Amino acid sequence: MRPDIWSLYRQMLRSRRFEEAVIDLWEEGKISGEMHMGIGEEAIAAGVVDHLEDGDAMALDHRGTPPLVVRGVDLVLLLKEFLGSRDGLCGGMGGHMHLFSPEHLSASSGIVGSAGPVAAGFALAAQHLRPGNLAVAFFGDGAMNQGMLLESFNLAVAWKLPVLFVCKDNEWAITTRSKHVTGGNLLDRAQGFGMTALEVNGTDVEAVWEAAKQGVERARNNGGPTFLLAHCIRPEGHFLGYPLLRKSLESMKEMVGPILRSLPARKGASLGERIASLGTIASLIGRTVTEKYSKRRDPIYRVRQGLKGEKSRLDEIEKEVAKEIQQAVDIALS
Amino acid sequence: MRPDIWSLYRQMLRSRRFEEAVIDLWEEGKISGEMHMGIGEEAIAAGVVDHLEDGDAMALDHRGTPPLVVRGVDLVLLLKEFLGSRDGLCGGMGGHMHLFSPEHLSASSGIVGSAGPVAAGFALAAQHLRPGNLAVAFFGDGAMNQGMLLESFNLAVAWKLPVLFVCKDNEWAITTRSKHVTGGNLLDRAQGFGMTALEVNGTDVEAVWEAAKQGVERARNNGGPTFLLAHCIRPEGHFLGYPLLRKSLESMKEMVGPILRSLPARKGASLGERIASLGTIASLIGRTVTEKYSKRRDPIYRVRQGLKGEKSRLDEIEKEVAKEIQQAVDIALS
Amino acid sequence: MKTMGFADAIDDALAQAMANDSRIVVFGEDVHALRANLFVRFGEQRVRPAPISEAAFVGAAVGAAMAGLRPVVEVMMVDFIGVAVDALLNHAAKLEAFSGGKWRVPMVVRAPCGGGYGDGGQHEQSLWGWLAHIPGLTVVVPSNPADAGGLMLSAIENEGPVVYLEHKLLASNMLDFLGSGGRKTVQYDVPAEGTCGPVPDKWTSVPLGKAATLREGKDITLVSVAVDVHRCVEAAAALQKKGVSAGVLDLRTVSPLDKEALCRAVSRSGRLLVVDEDYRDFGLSGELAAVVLEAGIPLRYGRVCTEETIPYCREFEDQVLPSTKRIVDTALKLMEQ
Amino acid sequence: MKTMGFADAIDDALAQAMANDSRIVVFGEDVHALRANLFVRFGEQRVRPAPISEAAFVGAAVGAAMAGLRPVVEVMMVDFIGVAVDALLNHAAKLEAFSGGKWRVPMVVRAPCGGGYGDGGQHEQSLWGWLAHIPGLTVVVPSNPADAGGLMLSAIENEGPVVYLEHKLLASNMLDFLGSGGRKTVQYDVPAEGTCGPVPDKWTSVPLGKAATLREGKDITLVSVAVDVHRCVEAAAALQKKGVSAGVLDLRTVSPLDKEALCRAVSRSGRLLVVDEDYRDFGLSGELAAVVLEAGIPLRYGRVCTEETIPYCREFEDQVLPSTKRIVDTALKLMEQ
Ligand SMILES: Cc1ncc(C[n+]2csc(CCOP(=O)(O)OP(=O)(O)O)c2C)c(N)n1
Ligand SMILES: Cc1ncc(C[n+]2csc(CCOP(=O)(O)OP(=O)(O)O)c2C)c(N)n1
Ligand SMILES: [Mg+2]
Ligand SMILES: [Mg+2]
Repeated sequence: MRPDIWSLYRQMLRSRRFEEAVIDLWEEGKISGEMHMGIGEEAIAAGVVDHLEDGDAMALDHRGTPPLVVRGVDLVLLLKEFLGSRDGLCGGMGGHMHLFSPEHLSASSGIVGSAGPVAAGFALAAQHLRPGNLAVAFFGDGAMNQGMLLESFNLAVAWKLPVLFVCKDNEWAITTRSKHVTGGNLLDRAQGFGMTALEVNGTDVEAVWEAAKQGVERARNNGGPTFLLAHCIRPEGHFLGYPLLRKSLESMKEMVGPILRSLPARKGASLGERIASLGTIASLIGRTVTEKYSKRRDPIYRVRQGLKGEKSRLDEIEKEVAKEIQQAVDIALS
Repeated sequence: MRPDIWSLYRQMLRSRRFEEAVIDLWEEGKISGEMHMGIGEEAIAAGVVDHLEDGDAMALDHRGTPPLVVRGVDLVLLLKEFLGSRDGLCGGMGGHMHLFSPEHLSASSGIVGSAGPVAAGFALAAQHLRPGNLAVAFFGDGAMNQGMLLESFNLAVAWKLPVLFVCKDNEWAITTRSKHVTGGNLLDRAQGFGMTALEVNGTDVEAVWEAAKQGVERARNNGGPTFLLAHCIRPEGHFLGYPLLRKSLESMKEMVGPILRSLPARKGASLGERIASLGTIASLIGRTVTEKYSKRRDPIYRVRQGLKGEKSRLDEIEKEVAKEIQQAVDIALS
Repeated sequence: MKTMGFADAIDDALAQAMANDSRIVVFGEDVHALRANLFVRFGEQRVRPAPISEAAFVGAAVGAAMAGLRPVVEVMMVDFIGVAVDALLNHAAKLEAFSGGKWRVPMVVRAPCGGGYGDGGQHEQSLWGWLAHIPGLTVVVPSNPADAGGLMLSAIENEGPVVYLEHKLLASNMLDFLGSGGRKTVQYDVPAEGTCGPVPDKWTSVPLGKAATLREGKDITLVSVAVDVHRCVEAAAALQKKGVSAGVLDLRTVSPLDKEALCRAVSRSGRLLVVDEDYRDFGLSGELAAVVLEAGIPLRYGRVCTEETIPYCREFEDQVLPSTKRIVDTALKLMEQ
Repeated sequence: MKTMGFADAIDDALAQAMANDSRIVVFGEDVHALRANLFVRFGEQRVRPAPISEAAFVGAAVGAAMAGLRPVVEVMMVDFIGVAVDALLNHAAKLEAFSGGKWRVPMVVRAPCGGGYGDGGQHEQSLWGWLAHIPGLTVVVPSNPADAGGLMLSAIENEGPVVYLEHKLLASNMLDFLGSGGRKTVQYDVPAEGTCGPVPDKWTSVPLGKAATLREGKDITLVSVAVDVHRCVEAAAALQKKGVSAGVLDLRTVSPLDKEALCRAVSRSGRLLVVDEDYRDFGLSGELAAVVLEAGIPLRYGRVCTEETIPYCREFEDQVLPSTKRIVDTALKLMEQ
């Protein structure tokens, strides 16, 4: 069986347009908290979630929007939750970092790494109550250093739990380059727990779909967990209003001022070390900015390139999705 | 440079005789708490600790006695601490699971896995204050499933910390066979964090010494951490008074009674599953008992076999060590 | 009515519940041995030994409970909850609120607690007040076999997360396993009524949040949980001889507190003495003072608690943990006010 | 005297200490960015970014402190201490006792805390009372720049473990980072005196365990820490207009408590109103009631605290967190008693 690129594309686009609407609402001050975008991860969400059925569960991290949109959670309920409204998905109590949909057995958490244990628990319940169902855990590369996630890998292998562990590797943990604080490589790390591990280009939705298929089938057939390492990008920075992406000059001044003052300060590290630190910060900012403006690894751009020939159909989907999102926003705000 | 088998043997014997004295005191009711023996691990303690110098640190688990004995901690202070005496190593406050010797930068903890983070901290201090010094972490195979230990592997690699992680693999976690709850193999697991990993027969003191040497040298030369997997045995069971090793009949009855009662109880698992559970328990008991009485993998027996030819010297060391321990006991009890 | 040990009562009530509800599963380290009877009767699928990964398997209990199971997850000692408490603090306890009340977490965390057998400061803590600080957690601490079984049933039936703490001085299997190790050469100050007592032939739930008045008193009210409930009863008898009428209240549930029972007793006696094996500061003992004051009841107040890290040495340990003597002395001081 | 922001004051005092003592190291997630000025001045060796492994690096801080360093370890938010609290509960806090007093752990855990900017229940907790329950931990919670810098110095100089909590509504960099994100379209109820104020030209330590009397009052004493100290001052002014003389006590250190200052104030006013952004039950508010009662001081008592999981919705959040209005209302009720 082959992936249906058109429906995958539609799902990716729904997620993208939804989150773009969220950006506007956030700018208007209608959304509080740390608003983490899933922009750049749409191919992973679409390629994985497309395989899920009734009774399957999802444990999400702080970027839970795309999987929930793709899974079919009501967009108005989602938006209203983001807006903190009484009739939002969680009555305004959870917000965008704590999204819960019992019908979809989907739960998110703002605690890095917690998706692993929760997914293991979802899978344990499936093993007892819903054989053939599975649980997916979505988390980032930074979470790969969180003990409870590592423990959950072992637990899933030892108990042969139907889990698909999906690591969305954007190479960042907030302002930290993951490779700078992470030993070895993540594929070996997962394999080290005796788990089958697959690596895929997370901006290629068809590749993700194919890889996820293997893991999902293994889980459904009582074959135990699978680790899926999906490489992606983080064009919007860690969250909206990310300092390293601020356009305004004064905010840049605010950031740079104290740094420059401490450069010549008496006592401290050698000038060499200080320059090195400055270099580190500069390169982080540079990398963040280029990542925002490079289309190259945008999963949606990539699909469009592949479907260039079918412009009219692309436009049609574009229109339909835009309409769907606009309607959701209108209702949510009314 | 080659290991001095005679001094290694003497250290192993000191630890063995010391712990045998502890067994007697425990039987007499003079020691409380969960008394965990290091009997069976002497080759690991001797082979690793022999490489340590002033300024090197040790983070120990609940079987901390052998490394401290080998490191040269005053035996009387140790014994008095076990006895809970006011002038014990820690004033009777810590006891045998919480042994602390600042002079030897040695600390133990009863929290499984905590030796990893603490050793990482010791190593960080060495990196800043005592370049060339290192920290050793001793822990068991069961601890390899504890998140904080796994995190500390990554931290040590990422920060290039001078740590030697020593896993004393006796294949047990209390009554649990580790392989039953552990995915993959421990060497791959450690390597998965980008750490050099070595495997050694932990009952062969010379092999341990050679392997430890590599790790210690790497650490001293700013080469980062090393993982050493040392296989050993647990002849005394998890701790003294271990139920699976009780000789007394009534205690066996106590254990077996409820089990047999629940075998035919109405409602529950299929008879097949119940028999399987019984089988599991039986095999655990069997394994525990055979392990106690098989000399084959006793590290001290092994050295003696190798040195058979030099009986008189062996006897001499035997006498000297017996005398040393007896004196320590006499003083501690006086 | 039959008589049963404290630990047997818990497992017996658990077995009854498991026989009637296949959604109830037990997992934790060494449960195949610690709960051998359940392991044999219900098989390895439902009584599952776990790796030493408390953060993962307590977190998994949260997910399992969300997805339809009713897990009874064992932490070998409450002291070890430190490595797994995020699953309670930020997940189990918060999920109902986060989901706007749509999703609940019917799980039980079962953990031995308490000291008095020389196991040292990392293995003898109580921590019930510490855990009760977290909104959304129910914390149960029984003091006798009948309550132990009945409260286990209500813990399992509860739709929210429950921390069920069993005191190791009352659970004879635990005390034998961790303390005496089959030795006849060691003694512990074990309260007989707590370790063995009458239990119903068929278990029925003991309501959460209801204290038990073990003794009425018009001069002073002694309030406690677990082992110290029995120390209080002993102290009350001693005080009687000195002409002091002391009442004893067994909270049974630390959270939610039975505020009525507490206020009723204290408004009558005018004096509250809290006996708490958990740490003194910022815990149960202070909360009880606040509850009575909030009710506008004037009172004289004292507390006998654990004030520092518990020493290994049996002699020091006895001085640090609450004792009948300390209760009596403090009560008499309070009487002078 | 110059004026400085709350967050700048902390980093400035830290920089002064680091310049004078090379044993002081800072590590935690993203410290190269969050403490960019320290990172540039002292270099990556001493200001070291960490993986998201709180259990390992807080545990490593314990070992580092034991072996001669003076680590200031950062946990990005106190809410996340849940994954690392074993290092405090069973190690940092217990080591001095375990070693018979021979070994101490001079470490500082620095963590932003508190809410009021719509970050939800897993990111706005206070937990100072929860941590203070553990014997052996010092817990510091400053309410203004001068105290923030001075208490950071004493935290670093302290020979035992200190949890240093900086409120995110006072630390403008944190509030900008987590809350407004550079937006002009959002407002927060930020107490001006807390976020910016006079500081000494050279930092000197503010003693641990000493409260600050911000206002004398003969009718009622309002006691609090951090942001709510300023709410209390506001409330006291409002109460003044209603003819109620309210004193305000800023504890500054939650543990050890300044019992004298507390008892002195309450014995004078006869009324204690605790305002605590941490959870109400089994925490700071109850402890203060117990301390006053233990001193034999009769009092009327009330508390305004966070009673449940903090909601995401700004409107609900404002109702759940303590507010000037709730303080005034509760104070007036107390006056009627
Ligand atoms: C236990 C814990 N520690 C720290 C944080 C703060 N934090 C939130 S997101 C984040 C980075 C996570 O990186 P990654 O897992 O790669 O996800 P990404 O944001 O890159 O998608 C951190 C450190 C947290 N929420 N929980
Ligand atoms: C965090 C934690 N969980 C559980 C325990 C209880 N416990 C003590 S020793 C032990 C088994 C440890 O196994 P291993 O690490 O292999 O060491 P061994 O006893 O086999 O030498 C367990 C589960 C503990 N002390 N700490
Ligand atoms: Mg990432
Ligand atoms: Mg082992």
